[in-house]
Amino acid sequence: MKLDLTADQELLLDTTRRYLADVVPTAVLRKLRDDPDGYEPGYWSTGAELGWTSLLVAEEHGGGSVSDDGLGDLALVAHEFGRAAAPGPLLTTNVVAGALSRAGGDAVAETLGALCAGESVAAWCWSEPRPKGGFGGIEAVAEPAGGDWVLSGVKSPVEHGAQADLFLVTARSGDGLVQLLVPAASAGVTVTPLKTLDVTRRFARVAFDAVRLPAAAVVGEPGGAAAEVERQLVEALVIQTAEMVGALDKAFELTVAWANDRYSFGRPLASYQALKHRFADMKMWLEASHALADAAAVAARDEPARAGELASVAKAYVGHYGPELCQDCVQLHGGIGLTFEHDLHLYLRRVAVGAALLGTPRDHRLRLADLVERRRDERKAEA
Amino acid sequence: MKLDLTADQELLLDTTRRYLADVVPTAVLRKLRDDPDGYEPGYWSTGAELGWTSLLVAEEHGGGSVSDDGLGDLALVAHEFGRAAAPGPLLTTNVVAGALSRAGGDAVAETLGALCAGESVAAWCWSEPRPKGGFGGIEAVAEPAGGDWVLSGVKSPVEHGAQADLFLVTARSGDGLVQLLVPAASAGVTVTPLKTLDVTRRFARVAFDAVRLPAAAVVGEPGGAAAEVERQLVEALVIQTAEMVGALDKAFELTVAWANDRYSFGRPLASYQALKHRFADMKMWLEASHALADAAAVAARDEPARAGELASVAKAYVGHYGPELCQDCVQLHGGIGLTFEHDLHLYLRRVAVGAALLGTPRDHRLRLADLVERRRDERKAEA
Amino acid sequence: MSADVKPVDIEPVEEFRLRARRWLRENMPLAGPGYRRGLTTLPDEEELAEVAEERRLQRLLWDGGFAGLCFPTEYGGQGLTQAHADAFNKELAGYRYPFRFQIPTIVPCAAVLLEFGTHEQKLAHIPAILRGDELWMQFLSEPGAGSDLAGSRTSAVRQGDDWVLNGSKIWTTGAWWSDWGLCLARTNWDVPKHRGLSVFMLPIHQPGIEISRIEMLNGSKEFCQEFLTDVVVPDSDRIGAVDDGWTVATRWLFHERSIHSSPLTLRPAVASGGHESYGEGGASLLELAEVAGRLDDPGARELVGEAHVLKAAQRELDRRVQATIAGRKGSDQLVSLSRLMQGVVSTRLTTIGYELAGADAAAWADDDEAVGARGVNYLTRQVACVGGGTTEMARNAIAERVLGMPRELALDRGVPFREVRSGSAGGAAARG
Amino acid sequence: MSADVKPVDIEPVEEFRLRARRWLRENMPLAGPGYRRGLTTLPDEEELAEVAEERRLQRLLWDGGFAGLCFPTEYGGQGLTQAHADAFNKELAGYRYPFRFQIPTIVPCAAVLLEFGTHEQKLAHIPAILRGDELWMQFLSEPGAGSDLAGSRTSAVRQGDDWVLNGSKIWTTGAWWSDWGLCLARTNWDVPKHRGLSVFMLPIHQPGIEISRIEMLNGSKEFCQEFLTDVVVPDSDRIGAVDDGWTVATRWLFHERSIHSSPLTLRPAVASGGHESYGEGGASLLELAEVAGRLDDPGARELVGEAHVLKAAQRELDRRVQATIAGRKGSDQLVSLSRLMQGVVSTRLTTIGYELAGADAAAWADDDEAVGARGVNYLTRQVACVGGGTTEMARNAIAERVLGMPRELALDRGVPFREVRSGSAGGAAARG
Repeated sequence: MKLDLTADQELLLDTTRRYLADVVPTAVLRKLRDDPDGYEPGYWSTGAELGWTSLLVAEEHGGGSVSDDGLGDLALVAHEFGRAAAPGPLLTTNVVAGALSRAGGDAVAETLGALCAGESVAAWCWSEPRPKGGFGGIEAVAEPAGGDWVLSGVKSPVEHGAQADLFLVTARSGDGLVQLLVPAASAGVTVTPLKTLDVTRRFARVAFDAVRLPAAAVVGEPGGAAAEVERQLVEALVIQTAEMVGALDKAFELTVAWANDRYSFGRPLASYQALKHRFADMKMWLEASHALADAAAVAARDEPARAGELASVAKAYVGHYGPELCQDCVQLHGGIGLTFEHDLHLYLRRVAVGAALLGTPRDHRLRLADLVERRRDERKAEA
Repeated sequence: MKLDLTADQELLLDTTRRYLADVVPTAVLRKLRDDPDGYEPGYWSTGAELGWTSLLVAEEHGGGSVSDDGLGDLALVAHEFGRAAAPGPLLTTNVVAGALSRAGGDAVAETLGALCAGESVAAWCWSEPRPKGGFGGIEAVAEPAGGDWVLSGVKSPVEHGAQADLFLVTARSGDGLVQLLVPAASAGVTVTPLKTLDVTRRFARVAFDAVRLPAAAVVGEPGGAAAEVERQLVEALVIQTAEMVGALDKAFELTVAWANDRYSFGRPLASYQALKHRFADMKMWLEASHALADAAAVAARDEPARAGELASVAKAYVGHYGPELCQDCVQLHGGIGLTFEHDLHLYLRRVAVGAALLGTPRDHRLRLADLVERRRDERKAEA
Repeated sequence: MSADVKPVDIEPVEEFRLRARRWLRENMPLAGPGYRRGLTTLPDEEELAEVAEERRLQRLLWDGGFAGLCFPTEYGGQGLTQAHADAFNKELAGYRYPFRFQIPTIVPCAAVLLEFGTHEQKLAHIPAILRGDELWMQFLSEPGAGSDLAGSRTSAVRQGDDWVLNGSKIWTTGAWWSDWGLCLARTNWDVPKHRGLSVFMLPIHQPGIEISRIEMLNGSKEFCQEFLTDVVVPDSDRIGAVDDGWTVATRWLFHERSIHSSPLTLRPAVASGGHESYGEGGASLLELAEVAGRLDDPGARELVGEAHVLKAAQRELDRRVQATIAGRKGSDQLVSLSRLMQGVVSTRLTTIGYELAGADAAAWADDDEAVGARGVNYLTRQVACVGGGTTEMARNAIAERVLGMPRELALDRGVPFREVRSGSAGGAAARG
Repeated sequence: MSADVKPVDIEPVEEFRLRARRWLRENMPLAGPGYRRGLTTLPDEEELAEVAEERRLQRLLWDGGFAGLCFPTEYGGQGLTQAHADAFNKELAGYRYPFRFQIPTIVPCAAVLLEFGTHEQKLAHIPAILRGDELWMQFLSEPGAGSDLAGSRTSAVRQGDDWVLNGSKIWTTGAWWSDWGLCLARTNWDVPKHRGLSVFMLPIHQPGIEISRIEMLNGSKEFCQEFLTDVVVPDSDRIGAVDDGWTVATRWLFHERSIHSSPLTLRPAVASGGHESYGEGGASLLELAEVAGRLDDPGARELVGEAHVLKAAQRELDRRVQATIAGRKGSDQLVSLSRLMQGVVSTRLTTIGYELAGADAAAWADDDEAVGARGVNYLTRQVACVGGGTTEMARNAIAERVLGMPRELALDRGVPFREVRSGSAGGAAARG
């Protein structure tokens, strides 16, 4: 998490932290495992009052950040979500809200109002099931038909797809990409809840079978959405890595405390050098993860040209070392760290799911290799 | 190294060990670094008297093993070569000698006599330079021309190519493989010594530019050499991994002794748990390496159908964990382990070179994946 | 143990093999494609049905003269050799067998009984085990003691001809469907910890023992914790000498670590040349890569190859360790190498599975459980490095007992146990 | 240090930047494509020529008013801020600069002098350093002491106004072409080790000092070992109080660990947003993959991507550590995280290079030195985890000083140093 916060950011962080501690302590999370939504009615709208849903939305649309850096503010909230393993459609709704606000126009005002108020949930439909799409591959197709558009394709996993009232769907249109806002109740939409490793976060598979939509459903320029979609991916990765880092931070904190408290052969675990050295490695991974998650958020604000690079770097690093860190926390706890009653797995789950979705570390390493090659070719072309 | 040796094997091992300790102690190895051959005249022929060159050769050709398991005996010698970081064309000459002995015929008798006596050195020309060939790729071509054959292609790295009197060259002929025995002095042969990481072992690049050879130069059936070449590769890998394991064994032994002797903060290094745990991992890698190198040698004798698999398994494992083990030995020695005066790098070099030649661990992992898939497909076909 | 004894009039291995082959074909049910061994998360009634079925299978072996191949005949075994056991394991491939009896009933519990029990104790229990009547569990780990097994705080106090036990044990697999427990307890608090322990055997289902099932994060409830309150054990059910329990426990742990190579247990062999517990490294991962559409991806193929290498390395290391110990060319402590390797290899294979499955192992459809299971396995990855003694303890043992490096400072060494500091952490143990 | 002082009449950074840009263009030679910094294995005469050239470059900076940007003006520096240094480093990209002066002359030696030297000592040496007249080296490590720097056995005995030094130092880089040494020595053997040390400065080239060059396994002979025999040092060349040398050494080590972030040293910035010491992770490895014909191989591309990730992680971690320390939100000890990361990342990148180069890095033709160098680099991979304090010491520091875990048992703690056991191993130190 960032080192220097404004007073307003401290306040946002503090109210979020206290609310989550009150409403979704880990004992409650364990009970929510069988809840189809993963959270109780009212949880999300109260969170919205704290600002969870409006940080990427322009003031003219009823949003607003507490600093000049909405994504940075949201990363702080996501970090607390990670530390609390908190439920709710944080990533998915915010990415859609930000996209709609940037697209602007009268049509989005009402929708954004409901999203910002936490009365409505939107789901970001970007990922497609393997093997067809692979990472970043878009096979869903939308084509103009008369004055309407017809959308077909499958999106999965869609975060909180079964709780969403609307979907922002990325599809192929001719040579380019198009994004459409699809009401969940549209004819031809089939939502199938998925099982997941996370205790409270929910995912679904959403199939669009020749869904007919009015032209007003198109968000942005049809066929020209690639840059906007890339921006959404960056935002999603910033939120995702911030949350993972929060979960890592908490898992590590629990484990340091355990090692100091727990005695074996008359000595605290923390006095064993082999364990101390592993804690040193974990601390290094953790601090580098903090640093990279923050750098990605800062780049998204200050250096759009490097934002995609840093988001992929952060995801590749946190996605690899994060799960290893969590697993080592489990190992250092021993048997109790593998029980459902212990809190540790809540963070392990959040980190493991984060590592696998929106591109594995390997996917992002390959993306970065492409980038390195492109830069090299550009330098060669210049010379 | 194998656990149960016959008395004859013990003797072979003991004479080899003592000879190497007498003639090429590490102080001598350091002096040999600038020697173009890597060893003094007479070293190799005396070694041949101990049996180094005749273990894969049939008795009728003047060879003979001390047990019924020539490759197993040779693996013992290779293990001692590794422990001593000894010079000489052990792998390359033996693989050729074994191949010639299997091919048989009157023509090979004289050649084998000279090889077994250590008067002549033969080089196994299988590997080709990347990127063209890749692992196992053969681009060299031999074609019949009149009653002769014409050979063109490049082989690299060729172990002791600049010291060899003859080359056994694997080339493509139509759809199959052919092997030819090429005198080093043939017109069209160009030998370029290479630099190498090893202190005393030598490598060269050997180019064949339309080299014209009599039909008698063909070893085995033209176009039908694939199985024989695979067998040679297995033998080469068995020798290579046995030698690497010997070098690892010695590096580990030196490092355990160092950790027991060396004091830091008033305690021996070996009393620090973080180091002890790394020694435990190293011991595990070392024992698994021993086990796999032995299993590969045993499979080559007893289960030809699994020999290629186990040779690749051994190479992939030892080639990955071996260099890591050596590097950790360097780390545990600290600065002195990085000096030329210390012995440790002699073993690191031998292991690092072994890991890179005749297929990297990655090459062998891919070979094994092919094998797993082939077996799966065969099972499916059966069902 | 009878594995070392080779009387001249013993049945030749090849004759035995043919007899076993015939008998298995005529008597033993086939495993079939859907057959799963090992701890799964079955509903309780199914679990109990499987336990009953395995008792029946063990009884089948007993009736057929194949129970306890390497157990002495005087206790109901067959008095055969390791070679016979190997032959039987090869023939057993493809059949069902009483999996739950092998661990921990036969090894380590029966093995400990065989080594330290009196003639009467063995007569009372070994045949009962081989007949399928008794399933045993280990009352060894304790909450609060973690890897420090000798730090047991379960107390046994002498009262006349009996002992009265109080305390708690944890991580006993399936105590709720088992019959007897082998229990380590403290009989003397005024001596250093290793010198005040004794071993007892006791029926699990009795009023003084309360069994609580622990839910693991994958939903399994096989592990139990037991609370012992004034449990009375007759002195005749003590195993080994009073206060000398650590001598028994040391061998107990050795047997536990030797599970994969003991001649006492059944382990059907598989085609690839190893025991089935090794499996074929890359095969299931290859299927997974295919499902994930990555069969042509060299990155995925390299992972498949790596898995194959690691499985083979584990198998060959185990063989070497066993041969070294059997040939008396190295100490028993070498089994710690096998234990460490098992943990390292298993966690890596689980990780490879999660990597190959990608997003589908994090969120999956009902009809895709096989891929989803890769995710759940990943969450419980460390079981392989915790259960049966942590890999940390194995590393200590390798450094200290195999390589002879100086031992870790133990602040409880030489100190009366009641003065040893135990820290504030409660909860369960660092040993699963 | 002047970096913390920001007088109101200081030159604005942007004006300074433009002035620096102009000056560099007019005065400083360009680096050019073949220019290599860092320790290479040059023939001695070339090495000496480079040293002379760098003395000239340092003198150029001095004459131009750009030497010692953040050093106080009273000692010949420019009295500017970190922001000025950052600006200068950006402008410096692409130019040659006096690389050999940065480490260890300016940091840590001049930094230590600045912090602990008397006014006279500073006047005598800081301007001389900034003028390019004095190159300094660290007489710190000793054969036989390894990571235990406070276990120094080089003795300094008081004789009137002088001290007489005897002993041996090792791993001094380029002592053979340097001028002065900063030397840690034992002045009291009857107190625990940290309490009997003192720091001195001494000219390297004098009769009592014999310099022996150590050949490393890559052929480099830059490292030296010095044998000190009755070397006389006036008491006025003592730095810090008698027997309080560990206070000086602690900061000395801190400065050494802060090399990559100190405002005192020059580090040309590069385009990718970091200092050049970070480089662009994957770029050179991409070239290597192309040479190896593996540019289309996803396995090779993944390694290129991994390298890029690790370089960026190192850069961002360093930034975070520096910001935390600068903002006084964490202890100085956090620099151990940077030290560990540097070792871990560097060794991994070297390994990736060796993997990508394949067989060609094990045996290569004369015209393929660039690929062959990957092999030689691989052999010396651990330099990154040994030199300047081992990664093991960094891990100890992180666990104990950052996380506050219990300290390792040191058997020499509280014991008069002459009674401490030192083992039988001779040879060089575990700290390169």
